[in-house]
Amino acid sequence: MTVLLCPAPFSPEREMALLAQGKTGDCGALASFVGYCRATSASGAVEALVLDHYPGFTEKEIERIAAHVIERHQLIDLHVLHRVGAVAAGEAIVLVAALSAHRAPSFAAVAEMMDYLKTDAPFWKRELGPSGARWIEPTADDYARRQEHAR
Amino acid sequence: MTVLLCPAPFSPEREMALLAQGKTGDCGALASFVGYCRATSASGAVEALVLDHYPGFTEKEIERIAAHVIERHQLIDLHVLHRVGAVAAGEAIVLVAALSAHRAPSFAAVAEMMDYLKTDAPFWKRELGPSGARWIEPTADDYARRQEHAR
Amino acid sequence: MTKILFFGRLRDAAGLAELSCCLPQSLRTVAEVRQWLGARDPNLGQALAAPGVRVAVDQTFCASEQACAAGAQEIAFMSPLSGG
Amino acid sequence: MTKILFFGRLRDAAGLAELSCCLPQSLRTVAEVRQWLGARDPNLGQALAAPGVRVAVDQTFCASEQACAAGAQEIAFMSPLSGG
Repeated sequence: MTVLLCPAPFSPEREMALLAQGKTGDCGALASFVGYCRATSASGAVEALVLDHYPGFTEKEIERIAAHVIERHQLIDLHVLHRVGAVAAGEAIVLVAALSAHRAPSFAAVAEMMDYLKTDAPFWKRELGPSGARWIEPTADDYARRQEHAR
Repeated sequence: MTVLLCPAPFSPEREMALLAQGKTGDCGALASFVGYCRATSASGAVEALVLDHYPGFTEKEIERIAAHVIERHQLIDLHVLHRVGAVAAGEAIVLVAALSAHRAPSFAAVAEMMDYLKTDAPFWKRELGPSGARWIEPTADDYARRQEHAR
Repeated sequence: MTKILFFGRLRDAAGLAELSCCLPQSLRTVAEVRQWLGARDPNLGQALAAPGVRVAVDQTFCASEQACAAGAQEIAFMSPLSGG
Repeated sequence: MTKILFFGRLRDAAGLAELSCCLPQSLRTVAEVRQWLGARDPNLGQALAAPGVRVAVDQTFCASEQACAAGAQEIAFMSPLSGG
């Protein structure tokens, strides 16, 4: 398991390459997700997102969730990289990658990890645009998806 | 849309990097899946898989399925790379990557595309091991997953 | 001249991947072509009739065995497909 | 000395991200700490009582507002979390 908070831009492809290098012969599936900061949102142009976190606690909570997801889906490995601080439009915010023997558990694990990150990971997000800053909180959809995963 | 058949090994990470370079500002999500040739299977050690295809027809059918998936999930883009010929244990067989504004459609599209590839793409797979060659056909699970997607 | 292609297990059953032949004029449907091939090689006939076998005429999947095969350039018999 | 932290919208409501204070000995639960903070700043008190606010004492989430806050080194009030 890898859980990393990144105060500066990272390359999802480079991380994926490292992951693939380390994989074992019993690994048949690598599912992944990269979330990017979009240049527009429901409220207009977006220049950047600013992600606050709770140093120490945030890492610990993500590790706890990741350990739960690994066990639930019997993964070979799970990697989570998450930006903190200012993220410019177009940059990657998050990478989740799951390795497993077969495809179904890897898909389920990545989707579940993302659902947890949206509602249960200690981050607080502001969107910066021409009209100032706006807090982004989980949507009803986000909470509904989160509820689908037994804990 | 990109659909490529690869007679020689490809680097999923390199393809992902190309993809990410080309993405637009409205893209918030990149979900992907890489399938690898495992070194073991239910029937023992695996040295390689050999993938037969039907030149011309295979490309056309995958493009048809991909166009359907793009439309169904309103994707920004969809990329499919698939090996043909001999694939050594540890090498990537397939990469599917979907770009969309938000995460749910990208997850659904990658899973659906993989389900279609398992049962509807004109490939025929043999597993080569110490005891010779063995045809691999879709499992009951594969057919059940395929049935979940309306066509 | 019609090219007949066999894929997957059917290639093993036919003992070859491809053959060229002049189909008798009397054969109209895919089912008739299959029976004609089976008359020459009963084992192959049995394999072609197995569940899950799909047929494409001129690179288009046939929805049924009653699809027209007359005048076809290429008929492909395929055991269950499996990519990914 | 107890460190009190505010995250997300609560940071705006508090006008600060962090404060250090000696909590009165009489305060036993998280709910009592919240009320004490609200007595000093009613707007903040209202924000802390909003639905979705979570509290961690010494970096452990509290299951209820009746959780013990006495002797805490660090109490964090968090508006709804949202990563990803």
